[in-house]
Amino acid sequence: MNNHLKPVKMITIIALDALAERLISDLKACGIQGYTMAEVAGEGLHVRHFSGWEGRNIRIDTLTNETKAAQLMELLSDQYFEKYGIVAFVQTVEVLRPEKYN
Amino acid sequence: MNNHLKPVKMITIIALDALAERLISDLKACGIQGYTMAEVAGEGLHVRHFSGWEGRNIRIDTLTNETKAAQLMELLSDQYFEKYGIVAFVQTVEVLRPEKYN
Amino acid sequence: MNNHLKPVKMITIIALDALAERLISDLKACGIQGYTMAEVAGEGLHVRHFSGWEGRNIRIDTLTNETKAAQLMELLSDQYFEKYGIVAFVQTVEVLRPEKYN
Amino acid sequence: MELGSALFASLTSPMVLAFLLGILATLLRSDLKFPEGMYMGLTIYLLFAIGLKGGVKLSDVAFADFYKPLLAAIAACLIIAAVSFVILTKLGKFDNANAAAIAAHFGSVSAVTFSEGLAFLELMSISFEGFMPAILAIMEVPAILLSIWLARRHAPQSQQGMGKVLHELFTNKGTILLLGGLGIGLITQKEGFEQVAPMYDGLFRGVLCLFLLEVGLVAGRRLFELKKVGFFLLGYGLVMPVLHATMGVFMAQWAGLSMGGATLFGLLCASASYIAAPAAVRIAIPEANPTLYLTGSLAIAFPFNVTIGLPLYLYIAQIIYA
Amino acid sequence: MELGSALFASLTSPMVLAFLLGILATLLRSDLKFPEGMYMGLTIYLLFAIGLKGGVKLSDVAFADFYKPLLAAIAACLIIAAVSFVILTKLGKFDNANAAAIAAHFGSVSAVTFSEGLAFLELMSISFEGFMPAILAIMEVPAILLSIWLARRHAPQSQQGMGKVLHELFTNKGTILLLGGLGIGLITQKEGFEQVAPMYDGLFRGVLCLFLLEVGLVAGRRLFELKKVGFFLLGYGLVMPVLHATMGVFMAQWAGLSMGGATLFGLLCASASYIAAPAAVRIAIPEANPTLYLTGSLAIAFPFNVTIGLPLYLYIAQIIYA
Amino acid sequence: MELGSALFASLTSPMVLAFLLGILATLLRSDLKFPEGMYMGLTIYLLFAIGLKGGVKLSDVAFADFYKPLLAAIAACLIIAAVSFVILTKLGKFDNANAAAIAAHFGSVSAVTFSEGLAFLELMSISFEGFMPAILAIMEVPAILLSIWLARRHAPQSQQGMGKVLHELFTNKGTILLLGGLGIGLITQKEGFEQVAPMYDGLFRGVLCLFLLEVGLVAGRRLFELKKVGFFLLGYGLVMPVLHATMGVFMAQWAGLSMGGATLFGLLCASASYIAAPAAVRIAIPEANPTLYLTGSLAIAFPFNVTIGLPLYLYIAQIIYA
Ligand SMILES: Nc1ncnc2c1ncn2[C@@H]1O[C@H](COP(=O)(O)O)[C@@H](O)[C@H]1O
Ligand SMILES: Nc1ncnc2c1ncn2[C@@H]1O[C@H](COP(=O)(O)O)[C@@H](O)[C@H]1O
Ligand SMILES: Nc1ncnc2c1ncn2[C@@H]1O[C@H](COP(=O)(O)O)[C@@H](O)[C@H]1O
Ligand code: NA
Ligand code: NA
Ligand code: NA
Repeated sequence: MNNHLKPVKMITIIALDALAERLISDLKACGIQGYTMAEVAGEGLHVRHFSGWEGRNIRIDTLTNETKAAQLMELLSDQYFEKYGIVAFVQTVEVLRPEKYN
Repeated sequence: MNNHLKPVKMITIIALDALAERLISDLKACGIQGYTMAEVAGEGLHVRHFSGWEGRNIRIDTLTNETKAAQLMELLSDQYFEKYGIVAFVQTVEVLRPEKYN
Repeated sequence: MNNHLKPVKMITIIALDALAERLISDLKACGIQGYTMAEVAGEGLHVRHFSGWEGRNIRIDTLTNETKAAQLMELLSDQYFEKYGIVAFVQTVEVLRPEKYN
Repeated sequence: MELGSALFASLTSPMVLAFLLGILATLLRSDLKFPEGMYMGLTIYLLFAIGLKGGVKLSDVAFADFYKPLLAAIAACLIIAAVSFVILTKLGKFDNANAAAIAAHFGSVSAVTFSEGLAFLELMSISFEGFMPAILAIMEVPAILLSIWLARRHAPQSQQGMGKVLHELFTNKGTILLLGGLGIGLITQKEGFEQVAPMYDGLFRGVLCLFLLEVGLVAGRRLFELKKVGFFLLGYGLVMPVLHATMGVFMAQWAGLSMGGATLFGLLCASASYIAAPAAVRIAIPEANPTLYLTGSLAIAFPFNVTIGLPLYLYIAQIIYA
Repeated sequence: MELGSALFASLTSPMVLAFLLGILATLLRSDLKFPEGMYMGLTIYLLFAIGLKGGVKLSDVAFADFYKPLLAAIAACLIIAAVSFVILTKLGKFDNANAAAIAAHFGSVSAVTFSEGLAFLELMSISFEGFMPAILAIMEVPAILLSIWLARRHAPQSQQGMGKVLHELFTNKGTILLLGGLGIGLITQKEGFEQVAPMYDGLFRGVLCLFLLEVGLVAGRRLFELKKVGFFLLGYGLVMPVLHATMGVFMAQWAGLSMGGATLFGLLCASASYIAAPAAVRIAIPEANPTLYLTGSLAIAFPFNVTIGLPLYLYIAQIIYA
Repeated sequence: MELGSALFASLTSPMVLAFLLGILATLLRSDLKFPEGMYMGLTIYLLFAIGLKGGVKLSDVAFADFYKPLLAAIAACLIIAAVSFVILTKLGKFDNANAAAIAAHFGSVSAVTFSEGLAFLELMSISFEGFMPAILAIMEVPAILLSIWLARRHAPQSQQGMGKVLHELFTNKGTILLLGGLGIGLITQKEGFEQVAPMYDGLFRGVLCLFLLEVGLVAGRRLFELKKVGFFLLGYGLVMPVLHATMGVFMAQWAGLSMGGATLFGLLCASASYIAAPAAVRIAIPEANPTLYLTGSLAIAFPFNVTIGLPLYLYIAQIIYA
C-alpha cells in the first residue's frame, strides 16, 4: 500500500456556525475547492455551544496541498483567532490521488 | 503512555449517503467489523451536498489493521473512485487495545 | 509554516450517547477544558447504534497536552473499556497556539 | 362485541396498518428512514400529550378511587419482573444480567402500546378511568428498579450506586414528560387545555400513526435478529403477555376499575417497555446483550400486543367482568 | 373560469407565495435554512398523506374505470422520456448520460406539484377522480427505468445490474409511502381515516405551504446555476411542460377522465420529478451532471408549473373538454 | 379584571406551565432534550405563523392608523437601547462591548414573549390591533443597529462594516419569516388563509406550549450561570422591563392604540430578544460575553415577562387607560 499512498495536509477548523459562509469563502480564496462540513456541539473557554439558540459549532475538514494549507492557517490566524472562538489544526493524511486535493 | 499505545490504521471515507449501505457491505467484505458514521455536508468538484434533496454526504471512520486497510483502499480505488465523487484517506492513530481493531 | 506549528495530542472517543455527561465530567477531572462533540451512528462488536431508540453514539474530539492525554487514556481504560462499548484513539496534530490546549 | 370484530377493528386501524407498512418496508429493504430528530420529536409529543390529557381528566378523580389501582399497578410490575427473572434464569438458562434486563422490559410498560389502546377503546366507544395515564407513568419505574437490583445483588459494590439509577429513572425524559404533562393538565384543567386541544387531542392519532410507521421500520430491522434470540425468548414474548394481561385484569377488578380500565390495565401489564427500560438498562446493566431485550420487547411483544393482544385482552376482560 | 382569474388564484395562494418567499430569501442571501430533518419529515408527511387520502377514495373505484387511465399514465411517461432523450441528444447536443438523466426527470412526476394541483382544484371547486394519487404513484417509475436503460445501452455490462435499479425504484421511500399510504387508505376506509383526518386532511395545505417555502430556498440556490445550464435547457424546461400537459389532457380524454382529472393528468405529465428521479439517477447514472438535471427540474419546470402552468393547463383542459 | 385573577390566568396557562416544567427538568438534571432540528423547526413555524396571521389582519388597516404606532415603536426601541447603554456603562460598570450587547437585547423584542401575550389576551377576550405583528417585526431591528454602532464607535474601521451588519439584520431568518409571512398574509387575505388556518391558527398555542418547554430547558441551564452575571444584571433584568413597559403603554396611548394594543406594545418594550439579537451580536460584537446577554435576556427577563410581567402590564394599561 505504502508505495501508492501519498501524503497531503488536512486542516480541521471548529468554529461558530455563523462563520460558516465566511470560512468557506476564505477557503476558496486560498484556492481550496473541496471541504466537508459537520454540525457539532462543543465547549471551550467561552459559552457552551450545545443548542441552536446558543449558536452551534461547525467542523470543516479540508484536504489540500502543503502550500495552500500554510496559507489558510496564516489567514485564520490573522483574521479569526483574536476575535472568535475557533480551533484549527493540521494533520498529514495519506491518499491515493493527491492531485484531487490541489 | 507511549509504551502502551500501539499504532493502527484509520481510514476515513466521505461519500454520497446513497452509497452508505454499499460501502458498509464492502467494509465487511474486507473483514472489517466496526465503523462510525456521521452525516455531513460538503462541496468538491461536483454539486454541493448541502440538503437532503441534493443528497447529503456521509463520513465513515474505521479503525483496522494495516493489511485490511490496504485491501479496503484498493477496493475503493477499483470500484468507486472513477464513478462516484468520493474522498478516502488513511491515518495512523494510537490505541490501547489494537486487537479490538483487527 | 512548520516553524510555527507545534504538536499537541488529540484524543477521539466514540461511545454511547448516554455516557456523554459522564465522559465530559471525566475530561474536566483531567483538567481538560475544551472538546467538540458530534452525534454519530456506528456498529462494532455490539448492537448497531443507528437510531435514537437503540441509543446513538457520540464522538468527542479533544485537543490537549501530552500529560493530560495520557491521564485521560488511563482513566478511560480503567473505568470504561471493560464495561462499555467504547473506542478511543490518540493522534498528534499541529496547531498554532499550543497554549490554548493545556 | 365479539372477539372477531374487535380483532378486525384492531387490524384495520390506520395505526396498526402503518406499523405493518414499516415492517414491510424493512423487509423489502426500502431506504425509507425517519430523520433522527423526528423519532425523538414524535416521542416527546406523544408522551407529553398522554400526560396532559390524563392530567385534565385526573383533576376530577378523588384519591379514594385512586389508591387501590395505584397499589395494584406497583404490585403487578414487581410480580411480573420477579417471576420473569425466575423463569428466564431457571427455564431459559439466561445469565443474571440478561434475565434481569429482559425482566425489566416486560415488567415495565410501553407508552406507545398504551396509546394504541386508548385509540382502540375510543373507536370501540368503551369508557375507562381518566387516571389511566397516571397509572402508566407509575408503572414505568418499579420493575426496572427491581431488575437492576436483581442483576447487581452479587456484584461487588459498584461505583455507580443505586442512587444514580434512581435519579436516572425518575428524571428520564419519559417520566418527566408524562408526569410533567399530568401536572400541567391537573393545574390548567379543562379551560387551559382547550387552548391547546387541537394540537394534543386532534392530532394525537395522526401522529401516533406516523410514529408507528417508524416503530415498524425499527421493529423490522429487529426481525432479522429473531434467529439470534432463540426459540425460548420467542415463545416467552408471545405467551407471557397473555398471562400478564389476564393477571392484570383480575387485579384491576379487585382494584375496582371499570371493564375498559381493566382492559387498559391488562394491556399495560402485557406491554414491554421500549423507551424507559432500554435507556436504563444500557447504563445500569451494560453487560446484558441488547439484541435479546430490544428484540424481545420491540419485535415480539409489541407487534403481538397491538395487533392480536389488544382485542384479546378486551375479550378476556369482557369474560371476567361478565 | 377565465385564465386570468385562475392565474390570479394560483399566484395568490399561500403555497405559491411561500415558494416565492423562499426564492426571495435566497436571492437576498438570508440565513434562513430548514433543519436537515425537517425537509425529510415534511416529505414523509406529504407523500404518506397523499397516498392515504387517495387510498380512501380509491376504495369506491371499479377496476373497469381505472385501467384506461392506468395505461394512459404508463404510455405518457414512456413517450415523454423517449422523446425527451431524442430531443436532448439530437437538438440539445447533450451526451447520452446527461440526456437520459434529464429525460428521467421530465418523464417522471413531482408529488409536490401534484399536491399544489390538488389544493388548486379544491379551491376552484373542480372535482376530479379519487384515484389520481394512484396514478401519481404509478407515474413515478417507468420513465426512470427507460432512461436508465437508454443511458446504459452501450455500456459494458455493469456490476450493478438493472435488478438493483428496479429494486431501488420500487422500494424507494417515495414509492413505499405513496403506495403504502394508498394500501392503508384502501383497507382502513372512511371510518379508519376519520380517526386521523385532522392530521392528514386538516393540516395538508398548511404543511405544503411550509414545504414549498423550503423548496423555494433550494430552488433559489439553483437559480444561480441557471447560466451554467445554458439557454437550450432553459427553453426546454419552459416549453416542454406545456406540450406534455397538452398531450396529457388529450390522453386523459381518451381514458375517460373528467375535466378536473384531465387537468391533474396534464399537470403530472408536465411536472418533473425531484424526489424519486434524482435519487435514482445519482446511483444509476453517476456520470450525469447534477447541475443540469436538478436545475432543470427544480429551478425551471417546478416554478413554471406551480405558478403559470397550473392555471394554463386547466384552461387547456377547459378548451379541449368544451 | 383584577391583577390577581389575571396573574392566576397567566400562571396556569399550559404555555407558562410548560416553560416551568422545562426549568424544573433542568434543575432535576433530567436527560430531556429536544432534537436539534426541532428547536429550529418550531421557531420557523411560530415566526411564520405570527407573520401570516398578522398580515391577514393588516390587510384592512389604513396607513393613517398605522404610522403613529410605527413611529412610537422605532422611538421606543432606540430610547431603550440608548438609556440601557448609559445605565450599564455608568452604573453597572460594564465595558462598552458588554453594555452594548445587553442593550441590543433589551432594546429589541422577543417573538415568543409576544406570542404568549397574544394567547393571554385572547384568553382574556381583550381585543387589540391587528397590525401588532407588523410592529413586532419592526421592533426587532433598530435597537440592535444602534447598539452595534455604540460598541464600535471608537474601534478602528473594521473589515466587516455596518453594511454587512445591516444586511444580516434585514435578512436574518426572523425578519424574513415575520415580514415574509406578513406579506403573504396581506396578499392572500382571508380566503387564502382559510386554506391553511388549521395549521397556522388551530395549532398555534399547542406548538407554542411545546416550544416553551424547550425554552424552559435552555433557560434552566442558564439559571446555573446566574451567579456569574452578578446582582446588578439580575436587578436590571427584573426592574427595567417594568419601566420599559410603562413607558411603552404611555407611548401607545399617544399613538392611539387600544388598551389591548397598549398592553402588547408595553410587553414588546419590556421583552428582551433572544433570537435576532444573539445571532447579530455573536458576529458583530464577538468580544462581548455571551453569558451576560444570554442569561440576562433568557433566564431573567423572559421568565419574568411571561409569568408576572404580562398580567402586570395589562394592569398598568388598565390604570393608564382608565
Ligand atoms: N481543546 C479543545 N479540543 C477540541 N475542541 C475544542 C477545544 N477547545 C475548544 N474547542 C472547540 O472550539 C469551540 C470554541 O472554543 P473556545 O474558543 O475555546 O470557546 C468550542 O465550542 C469547541 O467546540
Ligand atoms: N479537498 C477536500 N477536502 C475534504 N473533503 C472533500 C474534498 N474534496 C471533496 N470532499 C468531499 O467529498 C465530496 C465529494 O467530492 P467531489 O467528488 O469532489 O464532488 C464532497 O461533497 C466533499 O464532502
Ligand atoms: N473499528 C472501529 N472503527 C471505528 N469505529 C468503531 C470501530 N469499532 C467500534 N466502533 C464504534 O464504537 C462503537 C462501539 O463499538 P463496540 O463496543 O465494538 O460495539 C460502535 O458503535 C462504533 O461507532
Ligand atoms: Na408490562
Ligand atoms: Na412528467
Ligand atoms: Na424590548
